[in-house]
Amino acid sequence: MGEIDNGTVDLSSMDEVFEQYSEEQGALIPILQKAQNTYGWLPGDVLELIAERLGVSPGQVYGVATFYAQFYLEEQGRHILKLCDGTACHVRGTPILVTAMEDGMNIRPGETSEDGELTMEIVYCLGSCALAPVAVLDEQVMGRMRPQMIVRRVEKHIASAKKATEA
Amino acid sequence: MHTTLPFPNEADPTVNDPQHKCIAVCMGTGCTSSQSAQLHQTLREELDEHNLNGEIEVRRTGCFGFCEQGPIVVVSPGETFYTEVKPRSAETIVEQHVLGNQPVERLLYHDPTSDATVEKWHEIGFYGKQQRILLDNSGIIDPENIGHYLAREGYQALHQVLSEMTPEQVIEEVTESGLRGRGGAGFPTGVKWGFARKTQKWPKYVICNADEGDPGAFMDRSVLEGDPHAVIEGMIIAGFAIGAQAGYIYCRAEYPLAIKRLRVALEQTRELGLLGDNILGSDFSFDITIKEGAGAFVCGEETALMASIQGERGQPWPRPPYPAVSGLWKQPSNVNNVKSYAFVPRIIHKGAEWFSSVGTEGSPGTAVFALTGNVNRTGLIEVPMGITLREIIYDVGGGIPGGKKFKAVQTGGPLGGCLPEEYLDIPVDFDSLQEAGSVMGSGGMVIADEATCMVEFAKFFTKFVCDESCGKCPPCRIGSTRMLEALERITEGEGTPEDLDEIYWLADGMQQGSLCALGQLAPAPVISTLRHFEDEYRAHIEEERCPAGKCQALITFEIVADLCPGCMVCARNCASNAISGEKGEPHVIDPELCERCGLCEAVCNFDAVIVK
Amino acid sequence: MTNSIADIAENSQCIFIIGSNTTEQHPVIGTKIRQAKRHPESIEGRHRGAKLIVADPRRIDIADYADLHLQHEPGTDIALLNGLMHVILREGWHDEGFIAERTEGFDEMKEIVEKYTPEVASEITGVPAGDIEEAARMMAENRPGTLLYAMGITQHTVGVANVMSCANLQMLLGNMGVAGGGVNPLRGQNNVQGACDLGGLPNVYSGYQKVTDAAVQEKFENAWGVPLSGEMGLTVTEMLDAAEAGDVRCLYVIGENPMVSDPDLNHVRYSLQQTDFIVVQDLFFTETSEFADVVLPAASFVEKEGTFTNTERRIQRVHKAIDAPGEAQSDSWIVAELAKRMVALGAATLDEDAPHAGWDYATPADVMDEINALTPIYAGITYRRLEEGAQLQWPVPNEQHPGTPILHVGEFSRGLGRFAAVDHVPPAELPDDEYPLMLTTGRVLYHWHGGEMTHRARNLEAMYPEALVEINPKDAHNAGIEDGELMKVTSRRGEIVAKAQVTDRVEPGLIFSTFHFADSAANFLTNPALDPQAKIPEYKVCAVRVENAVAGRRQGNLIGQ
Amino acid sequence: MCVVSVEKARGLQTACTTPVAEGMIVETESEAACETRQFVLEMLLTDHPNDCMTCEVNGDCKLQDLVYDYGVEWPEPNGRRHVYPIDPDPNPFVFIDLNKCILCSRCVRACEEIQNRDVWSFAFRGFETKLVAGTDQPMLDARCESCGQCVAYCPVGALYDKMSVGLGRPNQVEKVRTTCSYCGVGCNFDLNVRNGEIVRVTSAEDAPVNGMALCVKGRYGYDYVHHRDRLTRPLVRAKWLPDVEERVTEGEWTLVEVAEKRAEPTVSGNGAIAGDAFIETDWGTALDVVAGKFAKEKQAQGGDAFSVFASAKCTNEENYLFSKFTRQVLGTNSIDHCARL
Repeated sequence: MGEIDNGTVDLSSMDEVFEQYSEEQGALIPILQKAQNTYGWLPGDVLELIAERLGVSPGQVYGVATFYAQFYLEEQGRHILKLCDGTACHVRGTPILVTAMEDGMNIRPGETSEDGELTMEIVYCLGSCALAPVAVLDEQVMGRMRPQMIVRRVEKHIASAKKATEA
Repeated sequence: MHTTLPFPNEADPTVNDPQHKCIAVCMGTGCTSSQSAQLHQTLREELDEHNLNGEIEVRRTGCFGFCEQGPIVVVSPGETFYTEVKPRSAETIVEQHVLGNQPVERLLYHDPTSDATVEKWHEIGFYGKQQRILLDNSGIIDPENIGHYLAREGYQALHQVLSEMTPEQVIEEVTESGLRGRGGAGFPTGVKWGFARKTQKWPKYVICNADEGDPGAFMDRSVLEGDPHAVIEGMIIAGFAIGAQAGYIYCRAEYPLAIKRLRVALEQTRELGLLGDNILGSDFSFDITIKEGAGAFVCGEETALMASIQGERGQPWPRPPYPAVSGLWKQPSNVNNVKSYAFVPRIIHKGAEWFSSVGTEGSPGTAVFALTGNVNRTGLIEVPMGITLREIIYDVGGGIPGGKKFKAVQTGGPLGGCLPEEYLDIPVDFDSLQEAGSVMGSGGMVIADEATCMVEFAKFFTKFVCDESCGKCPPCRIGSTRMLEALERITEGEGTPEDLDEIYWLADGMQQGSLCALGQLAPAPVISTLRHFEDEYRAHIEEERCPAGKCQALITFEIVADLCPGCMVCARNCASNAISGEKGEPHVIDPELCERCGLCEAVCNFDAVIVK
Repeated sequence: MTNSIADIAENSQCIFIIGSNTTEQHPVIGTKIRQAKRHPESIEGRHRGAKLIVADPRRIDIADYADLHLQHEPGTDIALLNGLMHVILREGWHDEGFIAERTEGFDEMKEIVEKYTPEVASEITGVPAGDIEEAARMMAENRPGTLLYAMGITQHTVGVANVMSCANLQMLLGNMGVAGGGVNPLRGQNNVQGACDLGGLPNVYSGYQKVTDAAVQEKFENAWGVPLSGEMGLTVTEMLDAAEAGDVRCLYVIGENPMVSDPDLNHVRYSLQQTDFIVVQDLFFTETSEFADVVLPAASFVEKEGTFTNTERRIQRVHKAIDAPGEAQSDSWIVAELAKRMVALGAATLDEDAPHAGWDYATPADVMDEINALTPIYAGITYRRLEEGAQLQWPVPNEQHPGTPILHVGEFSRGLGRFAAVDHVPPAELPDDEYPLMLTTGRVLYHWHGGEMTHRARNLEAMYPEALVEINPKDAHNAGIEDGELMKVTSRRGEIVAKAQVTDRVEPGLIFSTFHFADSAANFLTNPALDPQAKIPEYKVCAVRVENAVAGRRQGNLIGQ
Repeated sequence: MCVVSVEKARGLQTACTTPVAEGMIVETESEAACETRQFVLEMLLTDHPNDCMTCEVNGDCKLQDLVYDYGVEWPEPNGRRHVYPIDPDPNPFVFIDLNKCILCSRCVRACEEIQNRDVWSFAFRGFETKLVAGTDQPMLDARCESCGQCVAYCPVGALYDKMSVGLGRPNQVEKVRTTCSYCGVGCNFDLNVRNGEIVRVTSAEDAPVNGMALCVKGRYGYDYVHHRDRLTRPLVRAKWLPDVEERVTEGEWTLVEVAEKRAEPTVSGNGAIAGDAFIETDWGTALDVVAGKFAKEKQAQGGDAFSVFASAKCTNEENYLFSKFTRQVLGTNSIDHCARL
């Protein structure tokens, strides 16, 4: 039985969210979205709090949170790389980008690197098909990616972010 | 039949003035991905520097459709069309074109098929066979400026509906136009509205399906980003027609820009009294809420979509009862696609006859496609129904790049089918595509060239369905996995002829035994490729050979010594250390060590790595 | 119960639970109430979504499902009910037609209730006045409404007045004699209803025929062939007092365990020690058996035939599934054997011509025949009908009668329904400086009564292996008690040591304990003060103090004697 | 499985949701419907363990019945299957084997719609869809109140009564309908008896009060009847018995140590049995002791010397007899029971 990792989180940040959706019917999904914006993922404590405040069962919240691809039930890397494998990107080379990342950074789709820096995931279509293949690193869209570029771009991005925090 | 809205001063007539001085910068997702926002900013700064900001407008527009060439900039008067404009080119545009009145040659579009440089927007081949009636505002107006939409006769239809028409007349007009649902199934929109109108139960809901989930499709996103008011106006009219007071737009969360533009547009309509209580002084009240999806393809299915709005797992419900009788919160609901709603104001304003004069008898109007894949000009296109696939691929799309051969066109997304060359001359409309074994779908059109392995292609779609199956019906939940396994066996060289029988059997069971379109249509890409490319399947099974050279288990890589300059890039990238050779000397791949990942082929700048 | 379980589940629009931890003590009724409350459409498609109001000093499980939880202080039920009635009268929500046609005593009742403004009621009960108003409105707007209660209402020195007060409320709303209405006591034990129905009470023969009624006495004398006493017998608590005084010399205890279930166990122990001869008949060697002279092994319910009567007066069959272990025998066999032996010894002289004098019964059906003949409310309940699947709720006056799912339809059994004017009287013992906390007692889901059975059901015991005392975090903090630590609870009568369960299910000032565990049974602490009429002890309120028990003093149950 | 053919309708319709209309022609066993059912069953079997031989519910399994009725052959094991740990949940009542779960949602609905406890739900999606308690927690942490309703509704062997594992399959037990011995609700259920032992309690759909519902005590609290503490012979204090030492020595009676808390030893240093030691005797002796003592007291004191505690746990007939015994034989009305306690 997969226990959820209940990292300690400040639950009071959710008060505002509940306030905002107090009148709205069927607000579970937007509340989960806001919670994920707040914490970066959905800790077990937060799921239980949402269940309690919405008067639904924890199971329903968990069922919804695991149904939708958007929600993370595990802590994510500091940086997130999304590789689009929509049809257009697929025929234009996303699989080879995955290979390049696997070989170059030793990370597989759906995984977070051991140092917690990077999470890589495959997504279906970001709607930027004309720029295929597309990768999104944090918020930054990178079109027409090539295998030799992607590893470099990701490494550079992580390194400069590290430098910025250290400074 | 011309009516005046109660706020004539809000309209900004400059959008209709060909002499208006304007630099239009595309701010669709495609172009913003290529830094068009910075470009817009730089252009403003450049103009500032020359004190021209009051004289020349820098306009943020929606998608021009030619996303591949983005960022797109159009300078007016004159509609000079610039492509792939980098922020650093802003200075040149301002100094050379605006001040010097001299088009910037190097930024103009160079047509690879005709080898000519094209200056004007509408002279580009990409637009030649297009007929933009749904996208007629995209690229022209600033989608965040309601004044632009109003100047383009926006909300005239709504005004007309509220002041002159009964709900029944609206439904009749839409029915008359022959508009068929653009979400894929092609059900007549007017008839659907009629059902929802007939149900005597309130409240009722108008729902816009903007959960564009097909991989390789972005039509709805572009419409929402480029012309959000058209969708909103269509929804309000639908609300009036069926007797609803509330609407929902269910939009993919992956489309943050579309959501932002919708929010801005909704705010503006509320301010002008076009949404809310007593719209335009009538006794009709209506408002719209945006619901963001959370990443589930199945929520594009209307009942799953409603379950998701209710905050539940996006699992479809059985129909009947249909949404028109019992939908969202068990109330009568009308679900249409983004494009269907966006067509409505145009149909009301210009008349059913005008609309049905475009396209074919069975499928009036235009079709919007996201043309992508192995084609020269990719992007968003709008063509009249009845155009042939060949015209789309070769005239609009400019053919197959790299001198490769066309192999198949895939329409309808993961629930559609693949058509080979012999179908290129069929007309594109709901019925013809279905007859040919594919579907219109929501508008994804992906071109595959000869280097595409059709078995692998089918496997890709099946994998997608496996990932996106909601898990409710065993035929889809388990059947899609078994289908994927059969395809995996084939691509790994372990397939048997019986696997093909199993695929047909699984396809039939999934189609019969699944509740929703996802399960029912999921086998379509496999079955259509199997039907049209059986030879390729058999080559995998009987000869253990992948004719397209894609399936790793069935190919080997070699380096052509004559072409290899010994640059060492492949050796550096090879994770299994299978490539050896001295710098400056041709390299060699050790087939024993090679894992056939294909990275060497992808990184080689000299095409020296080949597949055997 | 005046109404039946299914009727409440399907028809009540407002369910008012007071003094019943329904989901733990009558779990299946609790389930049905949750269904009635939660589902806008029941599974069969009827309109549901009943309102649910729970009045209980603790935040019990079903309170989580309620529209409104009135957390009143223990022993203030009358004040709460009078407050509700005050609002109903003030707003004119009472059922005037029903009151005029079917009841008497309204004016006297009204006079008392008038004093209980929501503010006055709030002052006594601790329930916000606004909640009292809201509850009254909910009851008025959602009719028919039902009222359910259990020991939380009866186990007080004002138990009878509490019950009458409940009846007042339901008559005021016109909720009597209708589907979905009624005053419904939930009976605690599987056959407590049957034991009462069949004469297991000191004041009545079977079917509530009074021992003091000469005609009744004559009827039974003729039937049993022996002169009978016309005086009321002793109640359980009186028996122990009489034993202590030496008046009662022999106790015959059948399937009961007063050494766990009676109040003030130190007193019970003393009384039993004083008794000359005690016979205990049970499945197990119980705490009471310690004091027995003879212990007789009885058969369990799976080892015999018979009938049980449930809380809604429904008579149902019990079937034998297996043989009793060893030489254990059914209680009916044992008592019949004793009777025959005593008659043989000349202890009773029976008129052999009397139709029901003898003790030769071949089967329980033979006993039921005798019950049919002598008990009007059971007259039509025969094994033949039960085996055929008839669903019978008494009264069933003859063999053609279909049974009575709802009582008091059209007319009360006494004619007019009587409003009783009842005033709030505080519990017999309230907290003071020496004993500053209030103790209330009850039960938990996994155990049942004295625990003779559930402690020996291995997984029930595993789920709840030791006594826990619920205490509010504030009080726990004050007493230096952490969750899970042993705490000592002391009253004027004794002390127990048990693990603390620190929880906000109880308010500050109140602690809760069960009596399921003999070693730390709450009944060492409880007050034996009785309701003057029903002779029911005040289990629900007594004054105690708590302290952190020194580690290692687990067996502290008898220290305070 | 609920699909049927409706004339003129496109494809198969779900029988449970399609409203009946005037003139509608429905075929429940049409070729298309049967083929689809066969397909669904075969799909389920591709991800189901083939272990009916050892399965608890063999012979009482809806999946098994349907597979048999529709003549489905067991498919070749070929492809991915779920491998879940068997009985991973620490609760003592519900045995879980998700490998057998067909995701029919009956347990989810039983818990949500009938029990209103919402313990079960589905998590994840597609082939990964999985039945979970709460947020994939142990059941008891997910507010489970151990009513066993989910087990009662499970059509296969995915949820089963843990206490009954290995003790008898449906065709090996005799079912005896009875009424519960705990609270006053009066639930009916079936005792499952095998070789003179209660091995399981199962719901009886036609139970008038409770239907399929039971609580934890009713469903899982039956094993006390087999507890080793059960009394099997009458016990009498030595002081009431003649010739105790002799008959104990002869083995006719037995000295027992049931009273653990007794202060003094039951046997003194010289081997004499103490007067308050309990002796396990025969019925005749015990009944004679009681009847004799009662008769003597009645003669001396009259009926007022007696008080009888009747029992709310005994049957109606027994309580009637207690009442009759008290009043007719002992000559007093002092009979009461713990109705008030």
